[in-house]
Amino acid sequence: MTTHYLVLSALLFAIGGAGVLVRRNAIVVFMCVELMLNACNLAFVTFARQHGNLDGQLIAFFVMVVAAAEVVIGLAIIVMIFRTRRSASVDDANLLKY
Amino acid sequence: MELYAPILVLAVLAAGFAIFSVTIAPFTGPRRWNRAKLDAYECGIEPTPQPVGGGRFPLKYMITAMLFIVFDIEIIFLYPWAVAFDQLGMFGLVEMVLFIVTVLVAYAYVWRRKGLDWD
Amino acid sequence: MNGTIQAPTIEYALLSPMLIVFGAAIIGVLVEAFAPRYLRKSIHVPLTLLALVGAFITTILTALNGLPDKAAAMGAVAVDGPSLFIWGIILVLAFISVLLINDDEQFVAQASAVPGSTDEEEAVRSGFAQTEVYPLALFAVGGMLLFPASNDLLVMFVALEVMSLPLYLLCGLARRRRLLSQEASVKYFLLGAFSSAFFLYGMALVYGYAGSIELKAIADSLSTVTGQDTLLYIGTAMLGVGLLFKIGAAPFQAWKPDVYQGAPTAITALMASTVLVAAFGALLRVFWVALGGLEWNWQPVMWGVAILTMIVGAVLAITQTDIKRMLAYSSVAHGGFLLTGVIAIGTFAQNTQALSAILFYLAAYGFTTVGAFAVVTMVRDAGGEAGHLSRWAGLGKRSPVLAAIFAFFLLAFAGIPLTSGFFGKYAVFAAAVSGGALPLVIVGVVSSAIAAFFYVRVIVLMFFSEPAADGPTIATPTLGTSAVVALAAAATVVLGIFPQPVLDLADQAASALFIR
Amino acid sequence: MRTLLVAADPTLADFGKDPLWISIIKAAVIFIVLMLGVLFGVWFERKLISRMQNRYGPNRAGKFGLLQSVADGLKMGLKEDLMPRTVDKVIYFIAPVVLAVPAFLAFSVIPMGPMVSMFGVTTPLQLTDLPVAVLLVLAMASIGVYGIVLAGWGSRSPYTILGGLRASAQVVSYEIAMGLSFVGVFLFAGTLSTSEIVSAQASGGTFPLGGLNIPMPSWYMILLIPSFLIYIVTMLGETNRVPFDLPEGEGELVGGFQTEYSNSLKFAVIMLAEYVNVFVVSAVSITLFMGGWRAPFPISMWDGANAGWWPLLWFFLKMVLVFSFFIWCRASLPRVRYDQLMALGWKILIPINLGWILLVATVRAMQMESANKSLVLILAAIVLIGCIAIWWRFDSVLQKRKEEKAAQVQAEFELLDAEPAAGGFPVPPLDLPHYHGVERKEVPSGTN
Amino acid sequence: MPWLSILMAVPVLGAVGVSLTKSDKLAKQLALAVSLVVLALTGVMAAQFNPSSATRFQFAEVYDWIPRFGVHYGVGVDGIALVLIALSAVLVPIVILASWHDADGTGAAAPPKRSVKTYFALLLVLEAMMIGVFAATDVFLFYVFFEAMLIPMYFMIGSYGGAQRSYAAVKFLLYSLFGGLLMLVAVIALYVIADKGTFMFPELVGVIQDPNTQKWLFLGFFIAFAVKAPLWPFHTWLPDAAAQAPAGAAVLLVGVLDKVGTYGMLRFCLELFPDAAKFFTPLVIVLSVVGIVYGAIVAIGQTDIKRLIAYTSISHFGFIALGVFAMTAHGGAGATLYMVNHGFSTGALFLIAGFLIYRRGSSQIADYGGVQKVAPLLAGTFLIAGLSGLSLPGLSSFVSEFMVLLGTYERYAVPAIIATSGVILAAIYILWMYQRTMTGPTAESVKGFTDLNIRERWVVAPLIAVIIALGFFPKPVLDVINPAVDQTLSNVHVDQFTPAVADKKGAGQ
Repeated sequence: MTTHYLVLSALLFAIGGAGVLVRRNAIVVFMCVELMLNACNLAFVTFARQHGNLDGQLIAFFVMVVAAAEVVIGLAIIVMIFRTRRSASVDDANLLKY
Repeated sequence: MELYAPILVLAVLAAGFAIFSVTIAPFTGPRRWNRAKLDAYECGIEPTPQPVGGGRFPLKYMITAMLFIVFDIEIIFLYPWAVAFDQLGMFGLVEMVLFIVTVLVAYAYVWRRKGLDWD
Repeated sequence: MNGTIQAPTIEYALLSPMLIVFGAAIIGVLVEAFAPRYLRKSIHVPLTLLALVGAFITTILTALNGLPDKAAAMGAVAVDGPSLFIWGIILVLAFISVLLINDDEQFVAQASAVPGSTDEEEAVRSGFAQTEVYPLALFAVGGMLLFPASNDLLVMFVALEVMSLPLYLLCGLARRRRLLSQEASVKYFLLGAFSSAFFLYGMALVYGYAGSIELKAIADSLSTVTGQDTLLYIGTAMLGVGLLFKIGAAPFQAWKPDVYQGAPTAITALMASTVLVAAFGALLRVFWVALGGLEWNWQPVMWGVAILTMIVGAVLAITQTDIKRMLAYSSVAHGGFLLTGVIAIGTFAQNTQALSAILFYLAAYGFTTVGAFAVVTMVRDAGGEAGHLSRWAGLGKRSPVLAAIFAFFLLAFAGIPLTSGFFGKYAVFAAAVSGGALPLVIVGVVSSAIAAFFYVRVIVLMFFSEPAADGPTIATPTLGTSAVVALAAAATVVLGIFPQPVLDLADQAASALFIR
Repeated sequence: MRTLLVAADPTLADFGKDPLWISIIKAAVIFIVLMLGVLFGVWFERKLISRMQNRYGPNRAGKFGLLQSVADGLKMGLKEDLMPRTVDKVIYFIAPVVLAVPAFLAFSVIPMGPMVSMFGVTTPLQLTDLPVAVLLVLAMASIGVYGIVLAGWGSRSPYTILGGLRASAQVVSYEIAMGLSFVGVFLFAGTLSTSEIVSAQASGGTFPLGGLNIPMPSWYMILLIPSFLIYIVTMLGETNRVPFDLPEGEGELVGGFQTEYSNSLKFAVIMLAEYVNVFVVSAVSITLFMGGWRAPFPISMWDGANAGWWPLLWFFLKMVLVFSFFIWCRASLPRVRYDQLMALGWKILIPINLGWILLVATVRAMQMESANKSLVLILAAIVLIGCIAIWWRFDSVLQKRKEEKAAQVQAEFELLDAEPAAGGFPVPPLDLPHYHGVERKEVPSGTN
Repeated sequence: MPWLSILMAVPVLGAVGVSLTKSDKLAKQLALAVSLVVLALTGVMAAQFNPSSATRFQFAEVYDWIPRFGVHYGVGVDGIALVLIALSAVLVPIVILASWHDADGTGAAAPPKRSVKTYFALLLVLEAMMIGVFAATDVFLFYVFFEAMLIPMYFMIGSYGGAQRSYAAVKFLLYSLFGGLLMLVAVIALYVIADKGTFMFPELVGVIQDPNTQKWLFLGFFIAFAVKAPLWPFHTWLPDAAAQAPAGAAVLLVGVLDKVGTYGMLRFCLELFPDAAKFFTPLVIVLSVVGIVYGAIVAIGQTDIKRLIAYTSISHFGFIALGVFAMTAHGGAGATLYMVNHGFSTGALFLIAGFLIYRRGSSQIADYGGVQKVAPLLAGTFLIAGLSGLSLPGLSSFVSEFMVLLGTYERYAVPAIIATSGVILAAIYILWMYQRTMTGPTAESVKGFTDLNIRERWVVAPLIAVIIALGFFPKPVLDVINPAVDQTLSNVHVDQFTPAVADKKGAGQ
């Protein structure tokens, strides 16, 4: 029964991961990461139901908090570099090569 | 699950109605073609071209969104605490005071940094 | 759900070091909010230092009062020997790094001002400084304290983020070469978030397997739960990815050189020393306490990772032309050496030996690193620090003392006897050998020979080649910076000649291993 | 009688038992009631507001113009449906739906009466109830925001985008205050399920002060006045009603986010959604603060008042009252400036709210026999002193700021007068260099 | 009285003093004084040494250093160590005197002026470490000195050497470091496997029984030593290092540092892993014989004086290793004696070559010719040193080389015979070099040469004296060495050794 949810979460996670790896726009990459976090939440809640204990749901709360904090900081950073570069493409970020 | 089923029923009704009326809208009314009607309305002046994706808008809104997230999270924690307050007792009070004070500190910081000013 | 909840209890005394640090950080935020600009720095610096000292003292007091036999805060935080030792290291290193941070020259005047814009000029001219650095650093340190001490995965995850997020920001605050710095922070952030997502999913899977996220419960479940092994293995792997990323073990080392180069050097010093310590604490906890019973499954992988890390770190370092990148790769290599200790798990005695070895290594390495980066901050160019190795040519002539100290640090990195690095390496390798990882040690030795090459190359550059005409100037160090260098050098010497006391301390800390 | 009352009070356990057809009936009824409610609401608003302004208001279509809104609806259906070239078609279509559906859904957890027997099935007068019912309401409210943003975004015109952004910013800002204002209620009710909150307002219990037990009012609107007042304000803000109807501020933004939705059925849906939202927030205010479907004080003397179908009456009466309050505001209040709006939401409602929550919690804690009073008092003292200290410092700063601002404005006007041509109000001659105001000195953040 | 500790402490303190002095001149004088003090102390200590006493390590001191690792500060000397310590003690003052101007930047092709103080301070530190490495009776302590020694030498070559100095320095350091790290693994493994909880050498002797383990550990140690005492094919760093180093440093490098390798073989490889040593003997013998011949032949082909001398040393180290692994009383004693003699004779060669180069500014043989006309004394001493190098009877090397060959012949006839060819080749390269540089028509560039001045005479005199003395009367040294060698061999249980088989083995290679 709960397997479907797990599969879904796995899919979401995979999609997010793929997105991080292939997409070029920092914001999109960043959203993919958030997608991965939410996939984790789904998995947590599903497992919580499987095990019949609430830990999973509780964790989901904390994950949301952390995700929120990450969003705040991440957007701050990306906006910062965007204002300097006028572009949010991670490919343009190539100063750090040896 | 049973608790949620009725909501679903209502959702079907509402969605059905909304979609229906949105879709029939073009057909109920008459058609009188006119270039001006197809432009976005800007009090009669030539509409300013909008970049694809809506272009960029003031950072201010983003900051508001961020603040909203932060406080919404705080609320997430306040509700369970409030519900279970009687069982948690002193512990709950102390911890929540610490929590709220912390949030208030951040809040004061934002305030002083003009994070809350719109001009 | 409506069952009555038992109000939990928290041992505030045991957690006091963390509480002090976090409290100070919050006060710092208030200072930012309300103190007038010209006062802030003069409030922040003492506040931060005092907080760290206070936390250190409480740590020692806790250690003196004897270790508790069970985890604190409803089993969420394990305040045991290793934790306390690691706390000690982190706090001391953080203290030193803060002395380094104290040197204004490094941080942007106003982060929000676009580089090269008039705002920036104005900000610089009116002598602003982004004093948020101090609270941020304190928050990061608090996270570092919690990270290795966390006794369940959730707390560990939260700590991981509390530790990382401020660092992401701090990386972007360099005063000079701001584009590099901002880029570093973006890269660090994206990769860091990516890896923590992996950690989280691994956590989810392990939770799915064990039905709990407490390390102890997971350890117990290994024997009871059956038929879910796939979950467990994948989960373990993903947890590993998350943790190894923080350590910068290959193949997850990509961020290290970029971030180390881009970040303000003081912050690099903070990261390079303390984060490694904290991350190893956490790694040990997860893989020894929770997954110790799974040893036979993760050990082979760890072997691979360790070997790869050592080789990659050593080999890539050779190709570097920037001093900070080189140090970054060297820290990758050192991470590999430490991993050999992590693998050397076995009997109780064996574990204690390995653990204390790792702890000692971390201490030794941390001091040397901070010192090395402190020296880097002093070698300045027109455009800021003279990162490129060629600019370091003939430094031995310009300022023999500085060059000599730096050479000494490098020798310590290379593990030449009579430096702290040697005993660190020796302890870990000895533990590994007695743990039956002899091949690993041989690889380690070979790669440290390779590593020696590029350390030596820098020394050659500094001493045996003629200084460039327009060579970098040696900034007359601030009191703080010189203190840092002096402290680090002293630590390196003392640990190199008379390591016994620290070794004893590490032994005591490791004697009881981790509490479960 | 008490016992009967309690028996009649539905609790969470009573839900989820209905057979499907009952649920369908309930849902349909709610849906229809809301639709009719909108028709009635539009007419009632126009009528009442015009009476307040000494006008007749609609009085042609049907008796008292009762059919006016029906006529309007038909008219909208027969209008031409314009769709500018530039719009993003999909979003443009979806937006009204996204706006409307959640509005209806939020109503599904509103309790309208006790257990009654409906076609032989005893069931509460409430579509359903959840352990987290109130969260559902909030969730729906915030999903509605998407509708606004999408509408503004999809129609690709500066006005709509600005309107959409403003609307969303405003709604989220007020949502926080709203959410916080509920906390007090939960502290007392100890649950998030609406039906149980209502039953919790059955009797106020007593407050032991000194020796004697003072009977407490049963409605939270009295017990938690600050929460209630804050909720009232946020309720207005949340639904973009006067005085907070910035998003469609005709003055600056034409029609705000709905500018491009010409007067057709699409617009009808949007408008419908807005009214339903108004009903939802009023229903929530009734449920959480005004004892829900329970009869108000004098009537509640009569025992039968809270049993059977009667409560429906009380509920809708309260609805009408609250709705008229909306209209009253609209008739009497001017629209606030946007910065004032945000300032009110962020700088006044939220801090007061948090402070109030702490206060309530402290009082509750004091009541607990297990409580360690001294600790509570110490905590309270610390927090209080801290807040006062900060506020005192703060206030001085704000004062300084105000003076600076005033000085600047003063300077600007002097400069204006100094410029002879610029005096030529209302329209300066075109050749005059365009006036942008004196470039004001940037006060670097945090300086005093 | 803790002689050895004092011997180590004095130079270290001296080094500190030197680095604190204000003027260069003062620094030099102080350094010289210190080294002489060390020499005197060594003499006194040597006088008190009792060769025939039962206790093997005399003047022993043992203190816990790092109990956690079972590491002690353990020092003590037997005959072998004593003579080597004496060797270094003697050489250092001479070297200091010889390299009086090396760092001044005067002289024809000398590198630009460097810090004089540093140079002499490094010299003294090096001396302390050399004494320490020979005196260490704790394997770990030995290793620590063994590695730490590299650093001062590295800086001496790198900052005060010739044109290619930094290349040579790095090569030297990395080779030795690599060997050292392999040894570190072996050291750790030794500790773990022995499981004695201590590193004290006496307690570790004969602990490792399992032959297989022995072999691996042996290799770990042996490679390190083979790199150190450049044994073919690990020798490639030596010519560069020796050629680029300033003459003084070269003397210490070839004369003493490399001895640590052969000393290590004799002391550790043999005694700790006797069976493995026996197992590997044929291999080592072959390597040393090849080294002898190869070194000699390549030396003949050299055009650079210093490189030539370096290659001769490679050949000589072949002899020493041969003697060590012959595992006969004569072989061992001869090898030990050879270490001493080689130190003096090669030292002399390097120093005098150094004087030549200091005058002419080039180390190319082709740039010289007919020196003996303008500087007879210089040429004469050079000849004596050279003859000692080719082990002319009556000069010191002869005795030791003869003993080595004799000792080897007792077990391995064929290698001994082949090795003998090394002697002939030696005659060729020494004499041919002498002929090319000193005899013949005086080259233009050599015209202005002054003969040895007072300082240089003071440098050369003692060396020549020692060479001749040991050539005629090596007995006192041998008396000190022999008991120690016998002790060593008894620990190796050579008696269980069957020459016939080994002979076949040796011949078969």
